[in-house]
Amino acid sequence: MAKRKTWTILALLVITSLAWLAFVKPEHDRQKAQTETGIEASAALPQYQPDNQTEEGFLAGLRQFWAFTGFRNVTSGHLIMILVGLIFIYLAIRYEYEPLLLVPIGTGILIGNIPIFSDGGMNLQVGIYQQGSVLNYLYFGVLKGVYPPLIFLGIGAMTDFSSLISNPRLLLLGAAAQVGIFITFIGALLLGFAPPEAGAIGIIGGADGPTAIFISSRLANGMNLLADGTPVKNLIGPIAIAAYSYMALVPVIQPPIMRLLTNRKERLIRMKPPRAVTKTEKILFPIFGLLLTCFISPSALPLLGMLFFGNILKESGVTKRLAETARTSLIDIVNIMIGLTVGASTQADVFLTKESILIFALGAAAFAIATTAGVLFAKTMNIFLPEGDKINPLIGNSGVSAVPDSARVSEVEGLKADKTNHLLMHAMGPNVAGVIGSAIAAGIMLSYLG
Amino acid sequence: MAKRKTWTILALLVITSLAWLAFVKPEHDRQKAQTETGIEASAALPQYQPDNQTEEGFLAGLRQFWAFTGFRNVTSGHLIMILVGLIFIYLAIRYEYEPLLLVPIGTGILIGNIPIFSDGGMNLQVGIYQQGSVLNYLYFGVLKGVYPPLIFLGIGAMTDFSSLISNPRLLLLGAAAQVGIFITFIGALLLGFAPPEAGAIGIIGGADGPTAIFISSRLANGMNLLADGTPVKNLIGPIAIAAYSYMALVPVIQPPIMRLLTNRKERLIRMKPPRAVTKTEKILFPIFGLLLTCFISPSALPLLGMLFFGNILKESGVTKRLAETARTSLIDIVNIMIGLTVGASTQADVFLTKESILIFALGAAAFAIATTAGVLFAKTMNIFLPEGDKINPLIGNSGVSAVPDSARVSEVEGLKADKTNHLLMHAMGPNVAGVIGSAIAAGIMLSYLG
Amino acid sequence: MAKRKTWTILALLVITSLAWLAFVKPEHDRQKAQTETGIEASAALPQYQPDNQTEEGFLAGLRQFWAFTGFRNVTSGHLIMILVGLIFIYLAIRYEYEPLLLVPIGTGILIGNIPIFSDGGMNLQVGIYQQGSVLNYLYFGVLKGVYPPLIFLGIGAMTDFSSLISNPRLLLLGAAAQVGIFITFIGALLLGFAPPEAGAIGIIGGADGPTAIFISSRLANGMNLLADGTPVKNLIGPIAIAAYSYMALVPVIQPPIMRLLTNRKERLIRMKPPRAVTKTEKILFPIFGLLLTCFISPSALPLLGMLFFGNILKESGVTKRLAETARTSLIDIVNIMIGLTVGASTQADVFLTKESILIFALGAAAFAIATTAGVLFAKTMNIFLPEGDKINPLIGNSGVSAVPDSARVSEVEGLKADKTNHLLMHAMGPNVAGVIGSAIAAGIMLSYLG
Amino acid sequence: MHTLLLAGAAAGLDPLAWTIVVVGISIVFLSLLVVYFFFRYILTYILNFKLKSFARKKGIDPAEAQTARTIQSGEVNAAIAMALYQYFNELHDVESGVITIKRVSRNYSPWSSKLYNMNNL
Amino acid sequence: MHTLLLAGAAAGLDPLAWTIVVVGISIVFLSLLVVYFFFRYILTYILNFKLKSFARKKGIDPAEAQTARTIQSGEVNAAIAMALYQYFNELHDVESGVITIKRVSRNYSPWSSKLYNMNNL
Amino acid sequence: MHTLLLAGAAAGLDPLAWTIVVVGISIVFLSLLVVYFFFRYILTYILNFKLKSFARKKGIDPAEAQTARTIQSGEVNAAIAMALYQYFNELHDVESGVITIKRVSRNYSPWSSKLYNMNNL
Ligand code: NA
Ligand code: NA
Ligand code: NA
Repeated sequence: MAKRKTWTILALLVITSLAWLAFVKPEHDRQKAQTETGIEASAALPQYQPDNQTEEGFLAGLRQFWAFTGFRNVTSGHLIMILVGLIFIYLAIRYEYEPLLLVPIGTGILIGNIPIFSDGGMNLQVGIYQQGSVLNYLYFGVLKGVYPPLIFLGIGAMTDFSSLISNPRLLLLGAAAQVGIFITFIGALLLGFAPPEAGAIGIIGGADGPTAIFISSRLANGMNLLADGTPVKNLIGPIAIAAYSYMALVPVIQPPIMRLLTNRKERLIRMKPPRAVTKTEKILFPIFGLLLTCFISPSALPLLGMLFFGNILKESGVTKRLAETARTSLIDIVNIMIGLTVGASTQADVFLTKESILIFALGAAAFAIATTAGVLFAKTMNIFLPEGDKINPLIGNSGVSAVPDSARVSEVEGLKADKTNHLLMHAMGPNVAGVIGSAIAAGIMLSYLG
Repeated sequence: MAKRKTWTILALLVITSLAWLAFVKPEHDRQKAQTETGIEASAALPQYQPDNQTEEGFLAGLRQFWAFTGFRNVTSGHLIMILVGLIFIYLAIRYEYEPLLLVPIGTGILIGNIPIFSDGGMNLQVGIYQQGSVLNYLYFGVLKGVYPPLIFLGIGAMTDFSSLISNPRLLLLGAAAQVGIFITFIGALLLGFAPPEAGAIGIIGGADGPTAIFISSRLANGMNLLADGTPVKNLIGPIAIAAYSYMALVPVIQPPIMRLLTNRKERLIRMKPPRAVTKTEKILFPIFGLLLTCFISPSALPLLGMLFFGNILKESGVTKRLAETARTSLIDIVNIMIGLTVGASTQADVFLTKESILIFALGAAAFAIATTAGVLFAKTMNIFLPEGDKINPLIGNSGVSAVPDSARVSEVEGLKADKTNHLLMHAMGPNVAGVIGSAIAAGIMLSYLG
Repeated sequence: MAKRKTWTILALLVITSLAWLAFVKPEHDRQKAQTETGIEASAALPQYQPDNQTEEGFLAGLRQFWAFTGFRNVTSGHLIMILVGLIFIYLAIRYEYEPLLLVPIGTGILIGNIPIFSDGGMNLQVGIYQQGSVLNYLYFGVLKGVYPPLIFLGIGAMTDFSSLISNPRLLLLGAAAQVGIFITFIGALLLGFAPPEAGAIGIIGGADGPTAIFISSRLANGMNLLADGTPVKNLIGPIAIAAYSYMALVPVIQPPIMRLLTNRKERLIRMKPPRAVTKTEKILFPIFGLLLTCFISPSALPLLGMLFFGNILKESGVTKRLAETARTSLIDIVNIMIGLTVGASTQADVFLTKESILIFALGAAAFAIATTAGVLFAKTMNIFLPEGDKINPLIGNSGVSAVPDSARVSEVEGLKADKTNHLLMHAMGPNVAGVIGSAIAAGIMLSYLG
Repeated sequence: MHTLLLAGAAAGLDPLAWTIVVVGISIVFLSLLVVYFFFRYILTYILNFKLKSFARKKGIDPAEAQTARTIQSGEVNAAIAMALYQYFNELHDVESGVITIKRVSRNYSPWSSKLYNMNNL
Repeated sequence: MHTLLLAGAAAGLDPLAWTIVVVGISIVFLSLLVVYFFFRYILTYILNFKLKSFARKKGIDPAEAQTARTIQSGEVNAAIAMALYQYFNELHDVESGVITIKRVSRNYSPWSSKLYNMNNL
Repeated sequence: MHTLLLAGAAAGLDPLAWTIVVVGISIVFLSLLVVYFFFRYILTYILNFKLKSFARKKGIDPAEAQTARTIQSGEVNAAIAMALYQYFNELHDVESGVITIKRVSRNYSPWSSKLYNMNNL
């Protein structure tokens, strides 16, 4: 069954890629050629010409209407992206892969790839990149990095840091998995991306959608200038889509790596049950977590400040209604908006580029490296830990964050080895530590490349 | 009882109109005269003069304060509008006519017609048209057409398309009722409105508040320029108020028309119970509805895209919390804002104009025509339908949308003819089809006149 | 126990003040000196110099990173403010003093005082005063006065005016307590504040956080110009913090004053139980309250309009879902935002000034005067009231608003004198009247000084 | 603009500062007095009038009809007791800052009935 | 821009105004007709095909397999009854404007099971 | 601005790219190590100290007072069991993405009592 699912997904990915190569590339080149030869070239196409008033009445009106329909303006790029959107929705509903994200993003892709008449730069105020359109207003929150901190507020208000407090050494697993970020950064540089772009791409390895969006809105937003005066590329769309795609595919990507890197004995390790955590500790954790991490990496303040703020609202016990709203209405509204606009930002003509392909390849590598680093670091820690207090390396993968999917993977893999060995609670520790870790890494990228 | 209600409402309308003619017209003319003769004319009135420092102390202070009170700045226009606001609130509470809209709009009218000191163009940052005021910030969402799509998102998340899926031919009734839009468009042109203004006015016949606001914010917003360089008028306020007024009065307007156009035999037609609809169909409907309708009319994307997006959230079954938030907190917040600001935008000096009267007249006609078209089209369809599968023409009126009030009217009228013949479920089909239909019509208006 | 609490708080305040004098003042002076001598002076400090490329590799990178950490940029001012933030959070959790406000504000203070690298005016888009940062976007709602009216909307939707309707003379106690506003205004003028600043400071005496923020965003926002061309100071932060601090300390500040001004006989007065209030009266109160108060003071419209709008939503009975959203999700979201940003606006370098100290002193006086005025006015009214219909002066303090804490103080003090004499319901009258009263006073300030 | 009036205030104290104080306090009292009178006398008068005309229609002696002023009900006392109970027992209402007098008994009201409205169209 | 086409419309009535009307009405009908045909024929065809292939796998005679078109269920009638009941009794659903056919019986569905998904990785 | 340092990076690989990697990884570890030490040693020390002084006041031998480190409770195991149970049974908590250890037994706490606070003013 599991195998069949994996095959289904791989098949879908292969079909998409082939379709792309077959249709999109040539179409894209053709469009590019047109752009270069100027507006005259496109005048050869059958299209709406407002000045042509020779035809009269109903037929002219119908022709004008036709010029505005999607059928007249569609390209194979649009169709490919619509197919991608449908696949996202299918994966979300059929396999429940991160449905809260993939359904809005998938629908957003459909909405963003309805072909719109824009000959001669005409602005119908419909598309996400057209000034004055509703989608453009909602996209503001992505472009200016306003949505991600609000999502972190909600995540803070729903996260229980108990397992970290009771066993703080699990924090280090959350650190180890961030190695994926930095190695991907090097990889992106080697593939020719400019440093700020490479930094943003690296954060895909952090397996945190909001962090990835936040960093790319700061570093690779199409507006900043490089040292030589050329602007960075706008990679928010591809980076976000890559991050969420792989987060959704965590149950497909991680298990083989985990099995490869561990032997049966390691998979059977039982961890000590976590100790009880007092209410005071739960209140002090976000307060001092905020102060300590933000003093070290102030650039991570928008993310970590909000994360711990949300957690203070939750744990203080006197602001229940604020925490409740932060983790329900507020995060839901922002989720809807961010999913829709990130999805819609994949408009075929700006999304189907060589860069997007490279980013997807780098993203896959980043996830694999991060998982590997987490598992290997757990094994390394075991060398120094006393017998009876060892860490089951199957929770190492959880350090990438992708809350709570990667912790679920730990649980499932643990149960495969021993049906009575529940790793979920232990995996929650590195899981939330991974969120903190990648926010710190993001802060470092910002302070060097921002 | 029903009669008494009808009379009450007519009486209120007549009183309002008379009061207007008696008080507002002359007042308005006087003001206009003043404006034309310049600021000197108004200097003759008793008013606050900051330069006059001869008086001293308490009395001067009191005089200054008096200059700012509403009592000093009130005109008969303000009083008329306050009366209108009170009538709205009364109708909403007493007869529960669209209370979720009429209460906010009514209160908004009160708030928008508190007389504010604005001699010499002074900006106290209080009124909705004064830059920097809170109302002005909130009005942004109306002016830029941001609120209506968000409302459609919520409506999508609460709409069940089952009756359309089980009996898709009812879609055509939703199309027929849109005839009202186009005939009203011609009417408005004949009455001298500029084409974009006429297009926006026509949409009142669509019986969809958010659609009407969206289109008028795009076509008749006071900022676009006509071919001859003159700006279009800002008709958002009158159009929105007319649309919502008549939507509230659907239970008063539609029944007489329905009874006039049908005979007893037709009113007794029993329709086949709808078939069961599978979960898959309910998921596929919004997805393909989105693609099909938006490919035909991409300008309707902001409305239809959001409507179907909300419905996907509802029907996917894996994003329940997002759908829940979209149809509760999110739509409620937007409802409060849109009602308040649309109401407040009826500030007497910009609202009480000849145009507003004409728009109200056209709106009434639009509703009547749309209802007529829906009922007659149902009768026409019956000619071609086999015995035993006919449509009860009493659900034709529901094609105008005004969800769910017009479907309720169908139910009530059906029960009058036959106490056991429930038409509600059948009427829901054309009802939601009417929403789609008027959004498509709106898209057509935009692509021709935008 | 009560005493111990009082002492704890006083001790905390004294420690803070001493720490300030010891550390902050000199630090502040040093910084100021630096600023005056220019950028050269600061060049003497060990810091990140982007041009210095002589060092290579890891060490240089580490040095650069260090330049960005909070440890490198911290000043004693930051530490003091972090201590203040921690005290706020402690008071909120330990004593439940206005936790819904003090927890967000306290955390906001922590977030606003994470030291950020800003040498040479560099903008990392992190701090609340740095353009483009998330906090800066959220702060917009404070700066433009958008949040306070939304909070009033929610308050309106949760307030029951029954006790005012059943006993409208309690309205006058709400008026009396506003004397504190005007006397504080004089005090602030005497201490050298410019008139608009003094007006904003006076409103602290109104004991209404949102009103205080709204007025200071209009009068003392750092942007308006005085008659002599100098800009007013930006006092939003100190005024808001002072207002909320003292509102939280109402249970500490008011009781001694109340006991001082009343004798045992007065404290034992039993008030007549309030009469039943009809649904109609409850609907008419907000409608006519809105019209009457806003005609008198239209500048109070953004606050009072929204307050009564919320109440109409609540009392109309046909818009329950709107009222529910207004008093839950909507007000919670705004509460989170306003608390966070007002807290963060206390960045040490702009907050720790002589003005802040003076504002805190004036605020304490304002609260004391307002409480005194309320109690004394109740005693004055008793002179004219017939036996058996007298007012227990222990509810006079509730006129300052600080809903519902000051009403609770009335209840508690009343119970101390007579264990069976519940004053809570009676105290609710002046309590909500105080909200209206201070909004009117705010409107007056705006119309004279705006 | 009119801050001009207070230009010298920072130094001594412009008489207009005092004006603001006197006018301000007066207006606050005046406003709330107006609201007081409106609800205490005008509204009560109107509502009583309606009550009486209603009584007259029903053939009841208007003098016997309770005036709005004097309606006293056990309900309210129950409501207060309820409020206090909730207050000291920290039910959700208090925690969430909602301040209400709950009517303990909920009566049928034609206003709350959509059915009523629909069937009589 | 193309309002140019209607420049003279305010005076008489430009023929293009009529064009908008005719094209507009046609397109609205056309759009909804397309949706109609899609759901009435194409989608039903696909779903029937799936049903039949499913039946074939299970060894059932495809001819006997119910087609999507004709599935009729007591459930739906129950749902309508329920909806009407709620409507006339003003349960929360109606008040809040949610218009739903509630399936009265909720069956187990593999789609709603995360466990299913997780255990078979 | 300091992207200057990496100006040539696109071509070969500037040594500073490696610096970012090395410094970056170090700092991430360092930060989480600092948090680890703070909560593992400093906070535990403080909380133990408070526990002991509390024990001393009550006349209990501080040595016997449980240190914060070693408190073990059945509650937590119950909580884990509960969490797993919920997880595999898909209660609302899991669906909504809330990840919590629920304390199965809720004890009275003076912190949660407003009454406590009010009566002792
Ligand atoms: Na991570
Ligand atoms: Na419609
Ligand atoms: Na007050």
